[in-house]
Amino acid sequence: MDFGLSEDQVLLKETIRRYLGSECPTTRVRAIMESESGHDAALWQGLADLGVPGLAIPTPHGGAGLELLDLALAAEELGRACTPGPFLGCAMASAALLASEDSDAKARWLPAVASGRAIVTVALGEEGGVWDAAALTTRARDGRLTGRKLLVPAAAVADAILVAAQDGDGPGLWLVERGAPGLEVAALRGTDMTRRVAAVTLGDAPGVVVAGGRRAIDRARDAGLVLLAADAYGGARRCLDMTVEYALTREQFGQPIGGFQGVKHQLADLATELEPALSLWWYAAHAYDHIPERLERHAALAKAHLTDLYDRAARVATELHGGIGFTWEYDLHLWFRRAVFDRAFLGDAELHRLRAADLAGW
Amino acid sequence: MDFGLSEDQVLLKETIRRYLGSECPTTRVRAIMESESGHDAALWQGLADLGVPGLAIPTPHGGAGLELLDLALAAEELGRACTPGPFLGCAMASAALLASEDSDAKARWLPAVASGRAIVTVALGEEGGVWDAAALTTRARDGRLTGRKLLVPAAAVADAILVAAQDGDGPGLWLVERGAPGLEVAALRGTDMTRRVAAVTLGDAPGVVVAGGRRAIDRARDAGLVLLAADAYGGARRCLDMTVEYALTREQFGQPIGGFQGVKHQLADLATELEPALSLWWYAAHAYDHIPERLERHAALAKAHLTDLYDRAARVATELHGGIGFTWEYDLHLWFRRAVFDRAFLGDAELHRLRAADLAGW
Amino acid sequence: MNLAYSAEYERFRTEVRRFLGEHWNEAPSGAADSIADLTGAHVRTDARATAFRLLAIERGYLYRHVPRRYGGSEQPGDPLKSTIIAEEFRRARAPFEIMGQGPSMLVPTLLEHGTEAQKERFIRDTLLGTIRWCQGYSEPGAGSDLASLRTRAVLDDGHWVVNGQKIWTSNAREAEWMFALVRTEPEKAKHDGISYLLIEMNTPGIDVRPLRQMTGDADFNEVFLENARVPADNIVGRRGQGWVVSRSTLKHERALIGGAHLTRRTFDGLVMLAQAVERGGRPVIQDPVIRNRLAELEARLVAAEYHGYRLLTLSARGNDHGLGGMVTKLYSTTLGYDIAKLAMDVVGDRGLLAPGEPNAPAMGMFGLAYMWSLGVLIAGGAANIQRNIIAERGLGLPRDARK
Amino acid sequence: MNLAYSAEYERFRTEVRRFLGEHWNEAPSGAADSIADLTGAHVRTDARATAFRLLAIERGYLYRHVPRRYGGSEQPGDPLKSTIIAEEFRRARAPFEIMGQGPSMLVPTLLEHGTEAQKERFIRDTLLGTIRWCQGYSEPGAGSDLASLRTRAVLDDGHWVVNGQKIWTSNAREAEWMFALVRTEPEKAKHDGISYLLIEMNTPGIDVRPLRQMTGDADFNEVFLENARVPADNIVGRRGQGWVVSRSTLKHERALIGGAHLTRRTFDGLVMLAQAVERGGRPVIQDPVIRNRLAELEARLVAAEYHGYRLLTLSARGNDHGLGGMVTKLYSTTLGYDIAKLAMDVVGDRGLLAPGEPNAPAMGMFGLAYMWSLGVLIAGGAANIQRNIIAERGLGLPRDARK
Repeated sequence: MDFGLSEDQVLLKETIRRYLGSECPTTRVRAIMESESGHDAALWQGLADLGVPGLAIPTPHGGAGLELLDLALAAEELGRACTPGPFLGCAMASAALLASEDSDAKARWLPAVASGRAIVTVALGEEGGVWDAAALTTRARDGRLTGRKLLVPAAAVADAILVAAQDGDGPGLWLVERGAPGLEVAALRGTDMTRRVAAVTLGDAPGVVVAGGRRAIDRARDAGLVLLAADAYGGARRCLDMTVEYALTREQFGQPIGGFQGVKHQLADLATELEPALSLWWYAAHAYDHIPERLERHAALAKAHLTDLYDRAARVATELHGGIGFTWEYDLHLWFRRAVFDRAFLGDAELHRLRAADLAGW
Repeated sequence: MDFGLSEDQVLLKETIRRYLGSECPTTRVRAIMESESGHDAALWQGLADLGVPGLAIPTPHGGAGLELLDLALAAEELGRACTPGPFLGCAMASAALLASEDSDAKARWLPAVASGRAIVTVALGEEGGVWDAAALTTRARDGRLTGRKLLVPAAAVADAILVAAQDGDGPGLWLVERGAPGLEVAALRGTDMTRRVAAVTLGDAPGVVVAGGRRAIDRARDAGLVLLAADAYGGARRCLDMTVEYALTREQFGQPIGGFQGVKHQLADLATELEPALSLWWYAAHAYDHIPERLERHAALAKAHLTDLYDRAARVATELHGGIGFTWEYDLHLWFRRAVFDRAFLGDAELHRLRAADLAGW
Repeated sequence: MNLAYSAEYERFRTEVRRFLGEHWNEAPSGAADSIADLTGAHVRTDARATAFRLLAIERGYLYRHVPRRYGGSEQPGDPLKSTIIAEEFRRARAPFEIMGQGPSMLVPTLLEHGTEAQKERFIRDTLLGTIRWCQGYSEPGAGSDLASLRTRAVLDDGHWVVNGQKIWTSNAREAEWMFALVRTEPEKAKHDGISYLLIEMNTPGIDVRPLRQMTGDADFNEVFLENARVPADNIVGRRGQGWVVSRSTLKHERALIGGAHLTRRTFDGLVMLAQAVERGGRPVIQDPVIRNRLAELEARLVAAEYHGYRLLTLSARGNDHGLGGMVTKLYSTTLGYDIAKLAMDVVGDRGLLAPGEPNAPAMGMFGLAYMWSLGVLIAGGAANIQRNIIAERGLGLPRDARK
Repeated sequence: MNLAYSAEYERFRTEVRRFLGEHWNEAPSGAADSIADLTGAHVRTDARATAFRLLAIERGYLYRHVPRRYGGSEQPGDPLKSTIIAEEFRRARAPFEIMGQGPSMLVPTLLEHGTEAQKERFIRDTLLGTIRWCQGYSEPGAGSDLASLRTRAVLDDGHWVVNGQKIWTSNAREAEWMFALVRTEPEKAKHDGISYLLIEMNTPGIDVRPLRQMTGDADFNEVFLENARVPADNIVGRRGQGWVVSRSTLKHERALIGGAHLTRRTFDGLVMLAQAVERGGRPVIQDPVIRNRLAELEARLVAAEYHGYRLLTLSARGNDHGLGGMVTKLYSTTLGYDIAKLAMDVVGDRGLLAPGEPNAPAMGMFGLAYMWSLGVLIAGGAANIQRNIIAERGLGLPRDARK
């Protein structure tokens, strides 16, 4: 019985945190997010050199052979540092590929993702708040895909997109390569400028099926839910830390504002909610590899709860910072914006709570 | 344009407050609530002598000929003082009788209620959280009633009960007199010991129809909703006042606890929610007599909102009082218990919010 | 209690309407007017609008609290008439009193503390919008705590030489003048030693830089003052009394109904949004969780609306607003935030799209509103300051302990 | 991360099970065990239970941190083994360590500060439940603020003469002894001058009166002390050091998993309640508003459960709990309150029926739980005190300003 991080995991977090601290301060975050593509290949390659995209990819496919928990610890650090890039798309795509039986696709794409040579993402959500495999309207027929996907992460820089669609047998995943005829990727402007999304339109675009059934789609979604929860925790924690630090230095009425009980209690309440919430997503991440029957429900609970908390943390932080927290120059809004993404992507808190209730058999 | 109380209304409130202050301190509240019947005829007669039960009964029927707002102002004061008695049942019954076309019933019962000579109540709710006229299972046939009513206020001391039931034509109200054969009134133990409820079982009991259709039932319900909102406001305000006073006198760590910002902000938040909420129930009460097309929705909104606030006020008050607020001897729990009644009776906040949404045409 | 206006007031309303019909006959633009559209005519200061305002002042409709000799219409205080005028001008989309900090904050200050020369020079032009003002109170690190102001003014050869920095100055790019609080007696503590100065914005040494806020736009400015020389008699009130002078400004209440009116529009927009957006194949408005939250918000909104009428009635009767007046800001900003937050939940996944993005419901304007609702929580006295005021002045609790 | 126990610990669990099977073969009572039922066997102190406890101590299962010479089993600290023992004893409903303030608070205090004579006289009997204790800390007007204690003890002819009043003393009617904080040096300020005394409850001058709490029952007492004479050597630790002595007590952590376990049972009961209660002709559990709230609570409950495992792991690794340990109480009491409140909403209109009323769902026990959940919020350091501790010790924010 050991519900804690291993030494290697602590080291992994420290390594990523140190790397991002020196290579991705908020000045660079801002430069990347204000760039056309929102993607910095050098930064991503640096993370790939640390092994980040391949953490949960088995060693035969060029990864570190670790678990989703390790990947989620990386997500926590990326969230903490507000790091831009295609992490989420690649992680979800890897999860999907690992659940596929297509050894050619695995051999071709997993090592490329792990090494940072290729960016692969997943196109799941559709118009009308649809994120469930059973409700997809994108159609596959004879290796051709037709439909429209909204909110595809990192699609504009992706070498391949795993498209969730339905054919006569039900849902499955088809791989569409960059530049395929009939594939249109239209960048969308998002509130969170660190993780770009695009609308992907498929007009009879050629795709290769890589997984039949909904399992690969579900694995990608559940990995995504856990990683969003971890990102949210990292971001919320950072909001708390920034605000504590600000409250210790900023003076008002002749004393640090952190000495006012009103401020102290708001921060104490936030810390009280955040501290145990760590174990909620740790558990969901652990379940991904070890307790599959609990995964879906706990991933849903973790995503809903942590992204709600992130929103709250960003609000409390902004409010307690006062005017400066509302400026563009001050970094706080980077996390505020990121919280908006975490809350919305893959469906909001209510959607996942109602799913969790269904899955509990209530 | 005048959205405020008249001088008469202010005087009415003051008169009732003074009367209750001298005649119904919490020592008497406790004596009454610990008595078998929970009813003190002398106190009720005193209130009747002030005109309370007849405030909204027209003068030809022996009342003061005022409006529901005036009755609600009395309810606010009764709520503030946590006064025991059959006020709510009588008020709802009067509202129902006034909506009836039965001039005999009006002539017989309204003057009696107004003068305090008779107690009449309404039996509406049934098992399964049913409060809507259309869903009643109590049946009337040939002047005989069969069914079971839960949570009938003041039923054990009532001279007559207006029973909401359905016959072949739909819902209506039947008057059943005390001691009628087939009428069983079983007192229930309630959390709020100031307003007793009973289960009323009707086994082929004789009843006289006093109103056909659902209008009289709805008027009684809407009056009840507004009066509960007013009671809740009076009680919540009292919780706030008691806690402010306590915070000014109780010292901890060498200063009055009201000097701690944590306490100050909790009380300020409560005051901030309560102060505008006054206008919400004033408006609903005003609508009862002047803007009938807005009544149902705003009565539902007011009941839901004010009883939620009352619950919150009772919680904050109890928490800030610390140990003493948790004792039986200290009076605070009287309001805590009354808040439980206000929240539950006639259906809870969610039920009325969803009704309000329907009524808004959303 | 009577929500109708009496015959006297209804006659007054008819008179206002007739006046508007005769003198402002622009056709309303019709459906779907935005907030900007709504307020548009209010801020028009072209010749036609000015001519209209002069007429309306002559008739006693605008600037009723300002004496005629300074350009107002000098009417006895009557909150109901003021409300009727505001309602009818809004309905007709006619130029109303100029919004902004000149008429609302500077003019009352000058009326109370200004010299005769200052009154004559500034008030009339401010009321007509020919002089525009910005407010120079906030400084970096001194938001709610004006006692810690650092901008200094030193008297030198008949001029105040001003050095320092102001922040959150809206309209600084358009304004001709700024009214500002500066420290003139640095040896005095806190609130003492602050003076209230009128500073022309084209004074050499003044540099206005747009300040981007978190939404990405720059609706505010920073104003840098470096040896800006301001004539000595541009001080309002006595030297060192600027704190008192500026506080007197705040006593002049703004319209009591206007705030809830805008919140109502936002809320109605939210309901329409919930009717338009689909999730899982059906309109979000059919989701009981959303319906429940909408009804909870509407109860608070109705409370805010009639709370405004209650305060208006208190004013009309000459009574103080008491605790009721103190809670209004905190109540409405919290409500505004919660409405914006529910809107984010209504749009669901597409809430992550930025304002202006065509694929976002309502063009993503609710995301913008969400960020602004936070800004509003912060501005105008942060929530915790409001809570302290309510606790201390409203509930009579002790002042904070100080170290 | 590994939620399974290692082979070594699984062997240990098997060993514990075998022991229980051999020595405590009472059949579990089966379904629907109440909380009282759950803890029932734990508090049994009859001869059979005592014999069993002695055996269990001999085997090293109970009171592992207490030396053998005082009646404990003196085992090396091992939070995992402790957890396994607690789990298995609970499963078998076997007599466990005596609950209550004697073993949990007094024994650790004596071990740290007691004289040899005190240890020998009290510890063994306390562990076996033959001496029962109550705690005399709280006084009227001095809940969280022990510095303002007023009960006084004056040394007179080899005895402390104690005068004063204690409140919220649970078990005072049953206990043979009380450990109490009293002021022995009235001239010293605040925390100084308090001493820790052991007082026999049958001492003349002690009067125990039941204290009814808001639920209507009397689960607590007031204890009045009037010239109660306590032998001088019944002091624990040095005179005037009672504050330090009593604080050392609080360092001994209680089981980390137990709290969430009880909350889980309550929550599962709430789900069953929502399945059983109907509103508008269908089970409340089908209402999306309720489902949404249930799922929100369950996320917090799962967080609390695994937070317990995280802290247990920290203990097992010999690490400090840090901030994580400080928030546990506030988190779980708030969660408990919210669960109780949702239960009230689930029962809807019938929530107004009192506990024990047969017409109420679940006999109205959720109404009782609602009131208790408030009591728990208040007890054990009111929420605002907890927040201060978290802010100051956990987040490093400054201490409160004092007047």
